[in-house]
Amino acid sequence: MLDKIGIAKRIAQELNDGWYVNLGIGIPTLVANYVPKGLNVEFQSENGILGMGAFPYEGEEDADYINAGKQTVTILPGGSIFDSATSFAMIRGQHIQMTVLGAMEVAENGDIANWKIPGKMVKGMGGAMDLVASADNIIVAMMHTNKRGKSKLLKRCSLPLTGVACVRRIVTNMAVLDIKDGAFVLVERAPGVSVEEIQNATEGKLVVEGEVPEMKL
Amino acid sequence: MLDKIGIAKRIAQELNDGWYVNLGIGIPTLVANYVPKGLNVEFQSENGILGMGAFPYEGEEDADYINAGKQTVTILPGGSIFDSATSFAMIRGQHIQMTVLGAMEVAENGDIANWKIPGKMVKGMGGAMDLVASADNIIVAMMHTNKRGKSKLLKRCSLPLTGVACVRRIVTNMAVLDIKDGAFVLVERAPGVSVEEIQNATEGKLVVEGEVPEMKL
Amino acid sequence: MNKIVNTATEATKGIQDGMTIMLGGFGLCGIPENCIAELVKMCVKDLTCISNNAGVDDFGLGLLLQKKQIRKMISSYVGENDEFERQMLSGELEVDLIPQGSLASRCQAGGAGVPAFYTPAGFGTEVAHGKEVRYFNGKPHILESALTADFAIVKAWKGDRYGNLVYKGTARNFNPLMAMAGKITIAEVEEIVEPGELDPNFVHTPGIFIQRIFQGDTFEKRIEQRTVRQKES
Amino acid sequence: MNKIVNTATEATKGIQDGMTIMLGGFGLCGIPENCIAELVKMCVKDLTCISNNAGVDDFGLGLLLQKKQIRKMISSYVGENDEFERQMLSGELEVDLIPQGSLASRCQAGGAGVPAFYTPAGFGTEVAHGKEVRYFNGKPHILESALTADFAIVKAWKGDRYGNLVYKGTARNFNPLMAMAGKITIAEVEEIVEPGELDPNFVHTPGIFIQRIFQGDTFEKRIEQRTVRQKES
Repeated sequence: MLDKIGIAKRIAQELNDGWYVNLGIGIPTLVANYVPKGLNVEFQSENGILGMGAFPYEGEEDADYINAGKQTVTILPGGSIFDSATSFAMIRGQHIQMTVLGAMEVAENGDIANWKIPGKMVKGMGGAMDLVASADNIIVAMMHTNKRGKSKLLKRCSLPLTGVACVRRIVTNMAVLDIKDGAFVLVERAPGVSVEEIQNATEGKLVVEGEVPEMKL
Repeated sequence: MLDKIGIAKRIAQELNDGWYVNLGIGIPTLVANYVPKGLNVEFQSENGILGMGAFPYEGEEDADYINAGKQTVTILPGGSIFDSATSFAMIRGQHIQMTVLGAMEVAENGDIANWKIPGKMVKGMGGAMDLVASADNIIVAMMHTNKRGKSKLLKRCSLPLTGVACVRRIVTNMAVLDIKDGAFVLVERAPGVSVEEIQNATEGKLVVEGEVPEMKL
Repeated sequence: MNKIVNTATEATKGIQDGMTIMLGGFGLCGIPENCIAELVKMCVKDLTCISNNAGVDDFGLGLLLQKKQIRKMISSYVGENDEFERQMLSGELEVDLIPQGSLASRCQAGGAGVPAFYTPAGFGTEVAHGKEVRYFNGKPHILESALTADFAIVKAWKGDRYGNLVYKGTARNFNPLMAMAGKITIAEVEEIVEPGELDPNFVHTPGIFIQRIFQGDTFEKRIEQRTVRQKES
Repeated sequence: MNKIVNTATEATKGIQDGMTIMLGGFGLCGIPENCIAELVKMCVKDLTCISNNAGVDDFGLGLLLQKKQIRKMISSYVGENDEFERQMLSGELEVDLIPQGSLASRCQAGGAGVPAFYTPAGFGTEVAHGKEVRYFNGKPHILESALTADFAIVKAWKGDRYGNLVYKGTARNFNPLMAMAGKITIAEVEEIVEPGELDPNFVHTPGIFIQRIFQGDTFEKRIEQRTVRQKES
């Protein structure tokens, strides 16, 4: 079973040299810390940064330099700043090679819900709807089940959707799964997690083909 | 009868303090030379300048600073440079208070034709179609008749249109005329030109109301 | 051209109950704090505010929400404001949540005289309700319309009397887009400079989009999430 | 990231007969002269070129027209090129003339993933033939579609190995828009600078839009209309 850092580390293995990547708030943000050595990857923050760097040193934080999570950040040499329309031109125009975001629910057809619980919680979709509607390579980072132990990989999303049939891959604390032909295809197991445990924690249709390898972190 | 400079001078009287103005190629360009003293007016060139200044001094011309007529120009303090999309955002978004352009034909309903003679001459519309489709205050600067003495103020345009029912005012070598209710309304006569002469040079419907004053230049 | 006014009071003259106001900023970054404080003082109400976020409870647009001066919010993300969520869930506040990229492009379209455009964002979601769907290259898109405002209020770093603006860092965000979309656009800046001091090649917002500009009295520039690392010794 | 290639030959690798190429520039200002010279050398033909103008007879895209390498031009104004007019009127060259603002916005839309938008430009004219007309606020608009290209070629003043670009003066024009709309975008620059030398706040084209960048050998930067005034003595 992985912790959040494990999920981030596994997602970092998806990166390729020269890619531009948008990381959502939460677990996705952690991915930036585990870029494999030798890979050049640029992180985009949809509020208007390309080439986002580490947090500033204490005392050097500047209110005018934040990321989409409203955290103070720095910008790397070779980075750039732009307005929100240009930022979403990058996203909508498919100039970003990989998008990682969290989810409350994912359905077996690739639907995703992550912005609203009717009557209870409404934070807004932020840039998520633009991201999932545009990108080919959408990776969801989330726990396999919710706090009450219920599966978050469903036949159908019960919550209002963020996007339709858009998720390509899901990395959870238990497994790596791809969306293919209306099912979750099991790609890898988290260390020490059995296929049966994953099956039990997955409400939607799970496809298991042959021997499923364990992740290497 | 006015010459080209006279037409430009008369159009310059249309300017108001604080206006942003787009001047087309030809006679309209001359208007910049006759801005009434005390008026602050900024000239936009649709290739991406606001605050266009005079021609550069000899030896100081720079190929990277041209206007929409491809002439070398300078930029004034307080000016700015932008891309073509932003430039036409200014135009389409009605941030420009006055547009002056030339025409081959104007019709009594305000139609204008100035970009093409089928089978003979095709220069293209450049920015003219965007300008006339967007602005409220379109002023046409042209000779009243063409080289063969035929009226350019017509019942209907014979050439392919640049824009429909968009011209507000026309300043020619003979007169100032407004488009109103499907007719050319005579506003002013050029010095020494009679109403009858204007009538004879105007093919479209001409409305003459009361005494028509002579221009003051 | 001289668009300089002396105070936020002068700058916001004419803003009335029931108007639609755009306000730049992302989170608390690049928000027009001086004008927001002025709007609180003016007690203007029934506002429709177009802004990516709604501030926090006690800063930014949160100040107007506290005083119930806002009738309707058009935003993309409001997760940082408890009072906002309370007013929305109770039905006191009308809310139109729209995807962030659509919000940005709708403001830009409003300023650019483009009345509507197609975007893939929001297809198949609540956002698409009542909107035209059309397929381009086999992919579904929805028709989104331009946004404009009676007043747009933006915050910039430096500006001159022509209204030319430059922004600093990510305080740029929605500001240049909203600057284009106001019938009247007000810019509050940290510093007014002489014409010519801003390099024409690197002006972010050409002055044509700005009607009034003033130097703000104070800028608190509150940080929402102060994240830092330690210097290695 | 290192997107630097050494020569125009390397930069234009992969450009083939029949492709659609966008080329920045307005008149002869800000055109990618080195790549155009290379395209002539390559003898690549049947090109569809999207460019605001078509150069003059013996410079810019005129060079490709002379060699009949262009099958179709998409432009807004071609008045400076006699050979162009001849080929067009004789029917040798297919030409799609579109309003300049629509051209700019269509390239921008192509780069921004907006497949179509409404504009008032061209309503009631030849440009509107076959296009959907829709009224917004009582005013007629036509639906214009996005433009993209197999290759976009832009010319900038300075750039770094990340592909970040800055333009000088009105040589900016269509370049930043077309830079966004190429499947592969090539930037030729007067000077390659080290990362960090370009102030991130004042980058015109963020590097994400650029796939290849090189320093041009020579820039003639020919002036089309040399207009000057005399110094008063």
